[in-house]
Amino acid sequence: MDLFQNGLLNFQNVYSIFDWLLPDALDWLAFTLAGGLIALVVINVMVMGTGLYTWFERRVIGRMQARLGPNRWGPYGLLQPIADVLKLMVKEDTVPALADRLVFNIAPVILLVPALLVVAVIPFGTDGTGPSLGNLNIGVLFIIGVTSVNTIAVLAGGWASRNKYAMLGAMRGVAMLVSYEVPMALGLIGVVLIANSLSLFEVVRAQSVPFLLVQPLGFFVFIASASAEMSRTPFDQIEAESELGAGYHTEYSGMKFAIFQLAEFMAPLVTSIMTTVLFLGGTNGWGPIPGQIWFLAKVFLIMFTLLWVRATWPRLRIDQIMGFAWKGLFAMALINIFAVAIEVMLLQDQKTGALTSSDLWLMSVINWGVAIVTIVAMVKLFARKQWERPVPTPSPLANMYAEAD
Amino acid sequence: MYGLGLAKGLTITMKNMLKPGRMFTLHQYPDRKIGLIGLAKMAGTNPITYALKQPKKAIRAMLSLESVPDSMPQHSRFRGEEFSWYEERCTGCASCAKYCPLGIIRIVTHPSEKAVDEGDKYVLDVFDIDMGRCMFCGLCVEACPYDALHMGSGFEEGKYSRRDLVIDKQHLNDAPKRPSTWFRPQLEGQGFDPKSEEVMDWTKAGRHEKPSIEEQQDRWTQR
Amino acid sequence: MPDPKVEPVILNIGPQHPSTHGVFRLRVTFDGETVVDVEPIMGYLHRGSEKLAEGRTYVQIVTLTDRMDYTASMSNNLAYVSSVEKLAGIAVPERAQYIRVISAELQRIASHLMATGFLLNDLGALATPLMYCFRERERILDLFEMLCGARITLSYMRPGGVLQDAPPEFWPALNTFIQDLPGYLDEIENMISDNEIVLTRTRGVGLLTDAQAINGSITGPMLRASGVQWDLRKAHPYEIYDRLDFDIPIGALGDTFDRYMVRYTEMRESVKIIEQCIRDIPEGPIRTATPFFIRPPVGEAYASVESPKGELGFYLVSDGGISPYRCHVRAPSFINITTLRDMLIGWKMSDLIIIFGSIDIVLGEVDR
Amino acid sequence: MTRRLLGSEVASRINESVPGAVIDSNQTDVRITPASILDVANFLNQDDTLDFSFLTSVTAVDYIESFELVYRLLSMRNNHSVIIKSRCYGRDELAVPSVVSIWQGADFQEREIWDLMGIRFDGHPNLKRILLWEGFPGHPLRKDYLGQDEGLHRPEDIDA
Repeated sequence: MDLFQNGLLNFQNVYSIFDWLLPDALDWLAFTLAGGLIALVVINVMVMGTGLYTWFERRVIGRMQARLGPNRWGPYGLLQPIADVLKLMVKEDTVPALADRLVFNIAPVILLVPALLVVAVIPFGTDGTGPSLGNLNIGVLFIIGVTSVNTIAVLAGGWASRNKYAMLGAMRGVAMLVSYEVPMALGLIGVVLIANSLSLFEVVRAQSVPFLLVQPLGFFVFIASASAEMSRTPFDQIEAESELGAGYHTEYSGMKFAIFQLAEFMAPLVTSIMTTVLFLGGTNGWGPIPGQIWFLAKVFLIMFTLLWVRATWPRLRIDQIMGFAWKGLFAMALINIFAVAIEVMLLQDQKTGALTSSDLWLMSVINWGVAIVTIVAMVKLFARKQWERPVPTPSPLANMYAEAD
Repeated sequence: MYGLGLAKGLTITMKNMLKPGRMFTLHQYPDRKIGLIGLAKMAGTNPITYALKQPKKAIRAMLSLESVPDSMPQHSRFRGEEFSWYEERCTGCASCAKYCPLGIIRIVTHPSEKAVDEGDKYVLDVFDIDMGRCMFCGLCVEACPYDALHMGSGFEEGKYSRRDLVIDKQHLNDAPKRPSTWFRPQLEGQGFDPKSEEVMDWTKAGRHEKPSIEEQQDRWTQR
Repeated sequence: MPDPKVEPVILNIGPQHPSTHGVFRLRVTFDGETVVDVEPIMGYLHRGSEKLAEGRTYVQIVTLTDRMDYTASMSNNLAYVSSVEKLAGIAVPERAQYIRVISAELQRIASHLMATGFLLNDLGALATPLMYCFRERERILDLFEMLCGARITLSYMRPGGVLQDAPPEFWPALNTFIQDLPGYLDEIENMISDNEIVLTRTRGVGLLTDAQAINGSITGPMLRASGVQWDLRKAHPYEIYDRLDFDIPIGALGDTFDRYMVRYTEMRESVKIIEQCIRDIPEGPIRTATPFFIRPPVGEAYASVESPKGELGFYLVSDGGISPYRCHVRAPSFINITTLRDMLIGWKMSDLIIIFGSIDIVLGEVDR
Repeated sequence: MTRRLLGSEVASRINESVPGAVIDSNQTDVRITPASILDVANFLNQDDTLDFSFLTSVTAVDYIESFELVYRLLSMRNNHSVIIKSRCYGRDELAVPSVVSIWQGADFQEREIWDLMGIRFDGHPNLKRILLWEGFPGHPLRKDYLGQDEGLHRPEDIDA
């Protein structure tokens, strides 16, 4: 049983309804209306989902910090996101006097749009159908291309508000986001190699064994660089509260700040959706439970780990983050691609190029070994001697027990 | 090494999340959200009978829309705001005004017609405390030889203009007398709880015997 | 191509900033992210306490001392009150000394919890360790509320002893707190001390050698973190510290991590001290009778105490009147930032925040 | 305990190396001439038996006809301390050599004394006001400083 097998929101069905309604000459109008309707539904789901996510994050982090989290507005504080948005709407929308007005106003939108675009290609339906706009056969490439747009938004926001703290945040942001594009893309090559195609539907179909088990190194590289892309702990140097106040969006208030926050809290939602599709096998799941419930459960799992990490770990310094990207993740991604490529070449049966799940299990065993060896080698290579703690010896310059002679 | 320290950190946050009992210093003030079990316990019955008796309240409680007034736990020695002042005990000697570091107690008296041995030397015209500038250090209460002035035990005396913060004799007289037991061991001895409803009468508020001349001299001058 | 005109950025990490622990301003010249020059600017919280003290009687100044280091008002009272007792020659009964030591050590735990919590907050750990530290600190403030009715500005001590004896329910509450605290301290320490990110961020950052520290008159955890084993409770024991056995933790390199670790181990030592005090506190009076307006003989006295921030001393000069002729405060936070400039130059902006956070100053004491 | 050295004992040592510096010395402290502060400080810091490597605090007290500077020194290695005092007479244009070159800890304290008491320290790297702003008239901690002490509250505030 599957909700979206040929359910309501499949693009063909919606298009055929509009096509039946309108005269044949206006099929272009039917096409746009169908696309527009699905886009409307998807955007609303994402925005409401982000509202729910903010409530979920504040409640969970509250509980982790031995406090309650929002519980005043609505049942269990569920109306808190709506209360926040209303507050921000009512707040005065100040623009700094020397600000570069045009860029200042566009920055929040640039940040929000890519997060929404990524959802367009996500295969929600099981085995290849679903409400997404198109069965894009270069889905992975589209995702990589779209997620790199937020660098411009960070720079625009930081530069336009003419504030030294925002400028520092923007400069850090550009350096970090650009240099984490590379490991993110390389992390996905392993997935594409095994799925033997760029389309996300193929990737989901090829995941008889979730790619997380098959290539742990690739998963680690992707998750680390994705959390750096959306500047979450331990890489949130862009809006480091303790140093830069609020980083690039220090000068924003009112609705512009609301859009920035919306984009910032949509990013973890989108990242966990991407990770479920690419590494956990989007809607595959055994048992009577429909594919979509599996999908939501996996998204929930990834979101919870991102929250958990955000509540516990401190920040790295900006040059340590850059070092980790180029020396750490970059090398791990290459090793992962190398290992997966050899395995695929050997195990793939020649004609169809498909990999049976037994091959995948064999690959996962090898890859887990490779992952552990690489991590141990990395730590041995880069662990500075700072981590041991020398035994303190009292300095000779002071002796508080010296009694009168 | 190898991220084990990071993993240990994660287990600690998870442990704190799974143990709600660790929020022991958390008080929801002024009202506390309460669930069905809490309401039932307050009503003294078990949840099911309570839900049958009052379905509307039970559903609201399950949706956590129900809240119960809650007060901050305070020790009886809390140096609160509303001063308890007994005009019967106050002789207008103004030791409190002299001893206050900020000098914000204003006392105006005129000698009364009655003679000294009838026990009435001064009549108080003005006794006001500028609570806007008071820091509640309690030195005035410490200095009062006749235990007429006591610290209050509440902290909800906010006003909208500084002029209302200057409390005068009239306000002090008709405020309910629930003195805090700060620097008043005799009140602590009687087990008086300022948060309860009972009001302290002026006779029981202080040490009965008048401080002897030596004790007063000992307090004020170096003999 | 003429070399492009490169200009250093002058940034005001100003009086209004999330992690300057109060109204402290650092005028920093940056070359990109690295600090080139630092000029600390202070005085935004200067209330002229020393001038005010000359206009108040000896007991009224106790309320003034609470507001100096508002995170450790018990130690401020203790320092001031011992200076007045030395000046006027007032004896303090046994029980009062024990209660003073218990409350001073409780205040040290509260102040160190606050310092550790805010240091982790500056490191970016999104207030989780801060909330755990403040949860413990709340319990200490409740204990103080039992003792003297206030939580932060206590003014609990008077020349000649303590204002009021502890209520009967104070001792069981103190016992449960002392039993629980080491457990929660281990938990917070597990979360932080071997955390790789904390180690990479704080190990070897903001170094201060022992010679530099001594030359810069640094006292307190900062001095001990540089390896110099100097603590007034052992070097110049006051109250009843000579009867107690506890040891003084020191650091190995004098970097940010050592400063954090010294404060942490000191909290455990304070728990040991409080246990010993609870065990052998005698019965008896808690205050020697002193007149309201003390008139000490003409002369001067200096008494210093090991406050959580360092050596806090009061220098009182009396001309025989009811208020001191001169009341100088040797404020540890004010002197501990003398070497701030040498410690900061060369480090990045994120390190600047943690090094400054690890010094743990309170602006009420810096500006007085 | 931190042993307080006898004033006379330290005075004799100082006289050997810096003749004419000591004015008199009593049980607790040593009084020296303002001009010789730098040399005495140098000697006390360098000498290896006294070894006063730690400057606890520098204070100034305004005794109307003269200002008294109090240097409190401490040797951490042998755990003993001494108080060095010096008086400079007159009310304005007071100048005393600065000891920052010997103990860096004196830096902020001397700036504070200049800011609040008005005693100038020659040889101080950047002698500026530390607690008050540059244009502040006068030095508040002086006994003859009568600030513009209008009441904490102007009358019109009360009826606000």
